[in-house]
Amino acid sequence: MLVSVPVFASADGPMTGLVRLTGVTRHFDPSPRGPGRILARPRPAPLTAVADVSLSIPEGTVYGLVGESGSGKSTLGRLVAGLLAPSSGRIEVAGRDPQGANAAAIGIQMIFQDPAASLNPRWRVGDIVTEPVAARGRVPRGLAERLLVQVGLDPADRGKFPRAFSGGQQQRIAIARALSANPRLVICDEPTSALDVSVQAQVLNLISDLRRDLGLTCLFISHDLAVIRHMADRVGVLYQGRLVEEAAAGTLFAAPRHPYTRMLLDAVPRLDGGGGRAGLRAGDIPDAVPAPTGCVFHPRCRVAVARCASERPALRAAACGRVACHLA
Amino acid sequence: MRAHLIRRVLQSGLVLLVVGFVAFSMFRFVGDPVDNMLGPERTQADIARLRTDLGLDRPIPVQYARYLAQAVQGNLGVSYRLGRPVADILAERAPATLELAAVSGLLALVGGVALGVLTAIRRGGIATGVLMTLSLVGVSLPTFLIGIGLIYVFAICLGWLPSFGRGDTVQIGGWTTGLLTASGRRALILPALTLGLYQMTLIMRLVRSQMLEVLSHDHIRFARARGLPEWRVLFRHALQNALVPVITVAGLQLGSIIAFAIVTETVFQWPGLGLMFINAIRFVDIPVMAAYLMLISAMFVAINLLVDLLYLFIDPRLRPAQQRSGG
Amino acid sequence: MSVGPVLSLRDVSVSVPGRGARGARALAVDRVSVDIAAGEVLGIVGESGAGKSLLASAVTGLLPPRAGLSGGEVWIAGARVDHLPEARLRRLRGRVVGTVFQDPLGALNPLMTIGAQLAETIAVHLPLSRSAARQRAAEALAEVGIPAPADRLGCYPHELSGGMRQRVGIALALCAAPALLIADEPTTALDVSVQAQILALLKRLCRDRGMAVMLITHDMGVIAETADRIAVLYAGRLVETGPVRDVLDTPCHPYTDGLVAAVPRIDGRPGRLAQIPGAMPPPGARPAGCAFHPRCALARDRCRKDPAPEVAAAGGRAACWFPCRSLPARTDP
Amino acid sequence: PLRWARAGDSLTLDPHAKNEGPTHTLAHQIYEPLLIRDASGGLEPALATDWAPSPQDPGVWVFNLRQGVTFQDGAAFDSADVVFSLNRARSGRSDMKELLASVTGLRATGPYQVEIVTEGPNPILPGNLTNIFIMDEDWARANDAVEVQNISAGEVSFAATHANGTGPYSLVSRDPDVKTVLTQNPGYWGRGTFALQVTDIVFTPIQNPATRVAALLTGEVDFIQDVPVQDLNRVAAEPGLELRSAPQNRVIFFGLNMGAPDLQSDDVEGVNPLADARVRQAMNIALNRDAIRQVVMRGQSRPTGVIAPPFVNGWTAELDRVPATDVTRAKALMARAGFEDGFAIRLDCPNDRYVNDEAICQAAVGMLAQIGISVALDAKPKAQHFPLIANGTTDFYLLGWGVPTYDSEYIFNFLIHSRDDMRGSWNATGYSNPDLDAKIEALASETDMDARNAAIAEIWQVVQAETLYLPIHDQVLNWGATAKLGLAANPEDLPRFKYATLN
Amino acid sequence: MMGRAADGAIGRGQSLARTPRALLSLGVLAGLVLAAIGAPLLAPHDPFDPATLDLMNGFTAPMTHNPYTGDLFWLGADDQGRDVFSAILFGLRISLFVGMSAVALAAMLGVSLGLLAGYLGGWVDGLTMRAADVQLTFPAILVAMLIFGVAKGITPVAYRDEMAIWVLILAIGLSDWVPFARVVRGAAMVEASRDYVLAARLSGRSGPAIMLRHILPNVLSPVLVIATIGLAQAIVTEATLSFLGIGAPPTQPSLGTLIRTGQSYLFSGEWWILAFPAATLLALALAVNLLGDWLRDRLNPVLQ
Ligand SMILES: Nc1ncnc2c1ncn2[C@@H]1O[C@H](COP(=O)(O)OP(=O)(O)OP(=O)(O)O)[C@@H](O)[C@H]1O
Ligand SMILES: Nc1ncnc2c1ncn2[C@@H]1O[C@H](COP(=O)(O)OP(=O)(O)OP(=O)(O)O)[C@@H](O)[C@H]1O
Ligand SMILES: [Mg+2]
Ligand SMILES: [Mg+2]
Repeated sequence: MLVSVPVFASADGPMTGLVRLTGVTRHFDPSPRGPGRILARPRPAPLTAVADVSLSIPEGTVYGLVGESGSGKSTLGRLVAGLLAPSSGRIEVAGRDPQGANAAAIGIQMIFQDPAASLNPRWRVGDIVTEPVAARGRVPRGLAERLLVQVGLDPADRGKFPRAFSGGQQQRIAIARALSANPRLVICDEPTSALDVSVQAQVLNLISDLRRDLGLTCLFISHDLAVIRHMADRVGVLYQGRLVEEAAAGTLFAAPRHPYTRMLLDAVPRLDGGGGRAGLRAGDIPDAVPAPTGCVFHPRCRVAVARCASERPALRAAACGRVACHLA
Repeated sequence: MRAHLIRRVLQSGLVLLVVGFVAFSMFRFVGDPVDNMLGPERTQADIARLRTDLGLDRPIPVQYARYLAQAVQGNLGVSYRLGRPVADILAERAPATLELAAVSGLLALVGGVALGVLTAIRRGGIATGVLMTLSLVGVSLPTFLIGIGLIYVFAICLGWLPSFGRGDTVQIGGWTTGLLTASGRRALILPALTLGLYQMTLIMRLVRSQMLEVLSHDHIRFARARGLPEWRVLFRHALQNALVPVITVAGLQLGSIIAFAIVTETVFQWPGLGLMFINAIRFVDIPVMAAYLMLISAMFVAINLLVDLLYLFIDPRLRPAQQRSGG
Repeated sequence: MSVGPVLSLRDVSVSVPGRGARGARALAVDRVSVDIAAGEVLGIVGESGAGKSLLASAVTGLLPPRAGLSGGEVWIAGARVDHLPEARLRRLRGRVVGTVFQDPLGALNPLMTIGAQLAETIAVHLPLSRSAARQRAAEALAEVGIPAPADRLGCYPHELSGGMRQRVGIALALCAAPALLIADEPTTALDVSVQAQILALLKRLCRDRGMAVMLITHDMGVIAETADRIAVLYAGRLVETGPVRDVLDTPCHPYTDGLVAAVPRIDGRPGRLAQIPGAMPPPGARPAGCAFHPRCALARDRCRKDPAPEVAAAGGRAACWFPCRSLPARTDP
Repeated sequence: PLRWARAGDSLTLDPHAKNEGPTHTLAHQIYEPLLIRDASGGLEPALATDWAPSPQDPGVWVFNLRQGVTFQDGAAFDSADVVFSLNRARSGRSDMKELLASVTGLRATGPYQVEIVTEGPNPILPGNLTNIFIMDEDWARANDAVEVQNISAGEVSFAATHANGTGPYSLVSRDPDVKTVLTQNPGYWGRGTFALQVTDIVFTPIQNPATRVAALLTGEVDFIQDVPVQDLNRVAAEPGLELRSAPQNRVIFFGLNMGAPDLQSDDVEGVNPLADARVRQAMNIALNRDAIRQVVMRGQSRPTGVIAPPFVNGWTAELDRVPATDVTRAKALMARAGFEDGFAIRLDCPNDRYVNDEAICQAAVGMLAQIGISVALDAKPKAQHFPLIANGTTDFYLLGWGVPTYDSEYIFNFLIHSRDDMRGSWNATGYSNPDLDAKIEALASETDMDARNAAIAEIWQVVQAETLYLPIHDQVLNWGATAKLGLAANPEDLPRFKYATLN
Repeated sequence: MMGRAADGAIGRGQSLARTPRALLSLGVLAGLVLAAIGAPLLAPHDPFDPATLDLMNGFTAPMTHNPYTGDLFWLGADDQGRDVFSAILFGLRISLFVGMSAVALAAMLGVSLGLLAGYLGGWVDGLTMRAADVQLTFPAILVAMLIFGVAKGITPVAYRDEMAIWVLILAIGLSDWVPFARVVRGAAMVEASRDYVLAARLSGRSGPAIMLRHILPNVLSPVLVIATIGLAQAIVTEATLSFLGIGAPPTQPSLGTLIRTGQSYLFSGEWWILAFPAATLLALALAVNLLGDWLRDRLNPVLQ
């Protein structure tokens, strides 16, 4: 397969990213655990969660990643954070491989979807928010309080357990923890999808403010296009582990090039009632099996032609971004 | 699939080998069989001769290898105490233990499931409280005490049931069964009760907690919301799901029923494997001990394998997908 | 079927165990009254914990173990059902009121094929033979847009994709042709593209069958796309209700207003999002007066003391002392 | 049928393959020896009607055999069978061969007369024959049972699973460790002589004492051979049940390792406290044998001062006198020996061999504690206990000794003689007295009974003076039976059901 | 499921004070433990000092005077003339000590292995679980019997008596680690997949630190339940081993040894030798089990 020469048409110029991914692929062994193993076919084909993704995130920008459930967003986030090793390809954050102890040294932090699960229920809030510092040495006095204030919580809360907080507050605690590491890169994996709209607005505003004030680089993952639209400078669309389109946020939402992106945008329900049309081929069921050949999206694509079933489109440069479609 | 089954069996075989070796080497510490095999009028020369005859002068791994080589040919050695091939003794004794284990296992399973369901759906009732407490009494008393107590009450005081043995047995092929005669069935009651009671309470408690858990699941709510009758919700939907984890535990329990038979058989003079094992320990009858442990391990491994397969049968989620849906 | 509303809730309250002292109970749903007419979709929105699910369960009396209906009346098709014995209620469930749950995998029995689950439900409600029930099951699947339905009957739930499972859930709820469908967050677990299909399906069924639908969600967009009328729940109270367009375009209650403003827009309105400070209080910890007052920029002393009155608002009603005032500024205080 | 239970089962039906009590007990119902012992230990004719040393040669015993006896399969019994059986019992694999070690030849001198040639005169030979059973030569040859079953090699021979004796009962079925059924032999020669009222016998081994007693109490068995002493009263009190008691030919005693330079299990370095005779004496008089009899044995024992039961030739009332318990004197003896503060030692004890063996040891622990000896008790199954004695790796141990030959020589050979290849194999005391050894060895060929008895008495004097062992008691044997069963207990613990009456 | 983080938890279940059964069992347990601790002060006799025993007191019935010695025993005297009440107090001490130490050993072993297996996965997990399989093939009493035999064989003869208790602890402890390991492994696997563990890794925490400081505290509640139930079981196992003749030495009897001795007097009328120790064992095991039950219910959110 031919990977077209990536052209990064961002304002920061080509190939200068804090985060750089080149041909990153990650497989998982999908054979069932437990007794099911006995009956499993000898060697099931490995599941490819992320396939041949190349991208670059310039310092100080927010890169939004959208895609449906199971498209590999979280896996990609974990790869960048060094929590998973790529099966092939290269990942560099600040010029280093983020694997192992490096992640902490570089200053990579993550904010997770389920705030309750991302806080150790048996630790006090003060200890939680200062953990990245404590892991390296002594915690300066008053650090916990300062961090809590920074995310809009009461410094007196440092002695409480996470259970005592609402979801939005818990997410603020998680953000405070990320801040205590003086991070260069924050990976937000659906930070608000477990929250209510009113609380989501609070958290999104907080993240925007901190990003602006601290100059953070952000990989922002969400399946909610509106949130991505609100947060990201540049957006990548993931479909079955592959990057099918990438462009600056304004461009992507105004003029989506890939049929999948268009379908997603059409399907989003809108307050004015103008959305909610699932642009699918009639009678078709989503969650298609991976296409064995050709374009991964062709079984669901309204505009697919014969070529789409046989030839995999390369990700090629298009106006203000890249797109992987024969027809775009 | 075949390859995996084979691998699984090989793994089990490895487990057996390790078990066998551990057992075999441990027995050397229990005592020296030669001392018990010769009468008081023996000499040092007799001892040395017997030792060589039995191969006891070789290193343990060599002895074990020899033992294994013969074991695969169905020759498990010869009992030092009874002077008969161990394989024959096992074949003779196994029916008694297996019948006892099967009946108590069945008792434990049926009783445990029934009481577990009852206490789960009658949560908070008086009968439930009494049953739950009684079940704790069951696990708080050592088996031998329960056995002796049962003998005292039902055999001596009331005179209803026999206090020992298997009663009359009938030979069917190579299998002696006590299930076909009235006295055999009567003789089975107390030992089976003694042996099954503990497992029954365990299963009952497990079923209860599983039932309670499953009853709180969404699909039960949905079943009710569809207007299914309550009995159907309880027994078809809830119980079926509650029983899935019970299978593992029941499998493990069946293994330990066979092991606990040692105590029960001692108390009731039940002529099975456990009694044989205890006698073998007293006499340092290494071939019998080794064979018994291997047999127990083999049964256990087989039960485990069976449980795994049963899981596949019961829980479709564990089966490899035949046809993954899609469009 | 009578001409009146299919479902009518009158001052329905649901109590749950409070957090504090023993025996104290708190109202998680507090005197809520709504009607749904045949062929109408009523959308119920509100934050997590607002009492949406409890309200829905109260309709068929399937409240969770420690929650209980503590007041009000439930009328279905002109008959009062809230005090019926369990056996009578059971005949209602599935037959008159169908229910769809949020988590399509968790709501199906993992050990039974979907065909068996459909068949048993049909057999309970309709006098059909085994084969006829099976036949009917396949039809039910076809109706919700599952291709090759007869082949799917032998599938186990885990073998289906999320969207398919939710279709099966809907088929199960509809197989006895109920007059009312209660859909508790039927699409929250699904992707947008699938969500759009399911919502379209619900709308179609509602239209074709003249069925009344109670659609519960926390997503304003879903309501905007699907519902005819909207009811906004806050802390167990109905704060605003009315035709969906009216309410969304000109919200009267400050809470509705805040909710609408806090939603990020896909058509791009860069800058900060409007946000409602604080969080919704749990039952039992609800403040006196209007429950929303601690988060409300318009709150006055009166709001802190006295419960908000219900007033007529754009096409519907709102419970507020100061309805339809525009808020000073939609940013943080 | 008469349902009979005891703790252990017979190990084989081959009458010469195992020299062991329960094995012989079953064999005695089916097979017969030339002569048997009566209730007082005297010899009684069985298949031999009379016997005497040959007038011509003191090294030859002449046995006249009973006529008109048939085996259970109908074959006639004659001298050829006796010669065959005794030769079989002497053969290499036989477990009985030591008893016939002095025999050098056998001849049939008539159809009903046999001569046994011994290596020099052997006055006690008849006493060794009471458990040597007679088989039918033709039956054995026809069934490939000429050779004794090689039990340790795991051989199962025809004779091990089938039986054909001249005895009162013949084998119906046998399931080892489970059940053995016997029925009366219609052609038995003793018809008319013996009661023979028990027509069928079902024998079941029941190990657990509580279960065994329960079986008797519930009437599931009619006769049990070993009633736990604590249940004697219960059995006696039960209507329809009776106890049958007899003094047993078995003495229980402690052994002391006096020979080792230092003991492993004590707490004094470099010295063996047991080497000091005063310590041994102190221990001897610290034991309260009466209390043991009364509490531990519930009266079912006969305290003794010598390690020989009264049945044994050489036993005297003088030797038997029980040393009086005297803690004060014992303490004084300890002090004189330099152990006024006592010492610590381990006591090895079996827990499944003798009546209340472990309890006896426990009682001794308490009594020795009174004179400052702190005893750590290590009780274990006999299979682990006896090797300690056989290997001499115990310092202080409990042992019981039965004397099948009813003669002191047997005791001396095993328990007193220095440990060597031939003798002293159960002497774990480390005692070695070459003079005494010579005297013991001489007993074997002493034909003059008086001189022999004198020598025995002399040896006993030395043994008693040394306090080699601490004798406790002779066991009393208790059988429990339905009152209907008329059968007296005998010191051999050997019920012979042909004597039994039923009413 | 996508349940948005619901505010606050639902009721935390009944507290101890609200469940009389749990309260009662706690009281019984506390009483028994105190009695065991205070045994040297409470017991009228020292049953472990053979010098104070008078064999003639053997089989004295409860609350009667022995005809020979005139001594009176509240709960009677056993076959050795030992005061049953004192023997129970001291036996309780040994039973509790053996049970608690065995459970502590099993828990330590099982928790460490389970933690390693659950967190590290891979071959560590495979090996541990195979070991657990092998262990399960030998049911507890068999393991205990084997270990007991081996330990007796390899400990120097002179130390056997002191060793007996430790061997017992070792035997029961080693045969009981599997449930701990399994539960901890499962819980650790769940916890290890939680995001807070990822966050800790990103904070630069090392593996051992994550296991000990993050995962361990979160898997301890089921361990507590297993430990309580395991304690009851260990006490009963000890009694069973004693019945089979391989328990605590008769000169330093545990409850199990007392019951073993006593059961031979069931038919002979000296019921007190069996009945009182058995009742004590029952009370102890029942109290512990009831407490374990309550703990399980309380720690299980489903049953709330
Ligand atoms: N540890 C793992 N082992 C096996 N498969 C995995 C693992 N993690 C992820 N996968 C699989 O990889 C694919 C991508 O998963 P991933 O979690 O990255 O998706 P996602 O886009 O984040 O989805 P969601 O929106 O549901 O969070 C899925 O099919 C998932 O099942
Ligand atoms: N069985 C119960 N016992 C105690 N409190 C309960 C129970 N069920 C619900 N509650 C409480 O009642 C309130 C309303 O719950 P409900 O489930 O109706 O909310 P919801 O609006 O459906 O929220 P979500 O959007 O999260 O589903 C919540 O605060 C919840 O904690
Ligand atoms: Mg994800
Ligand atoms: Mg809800």
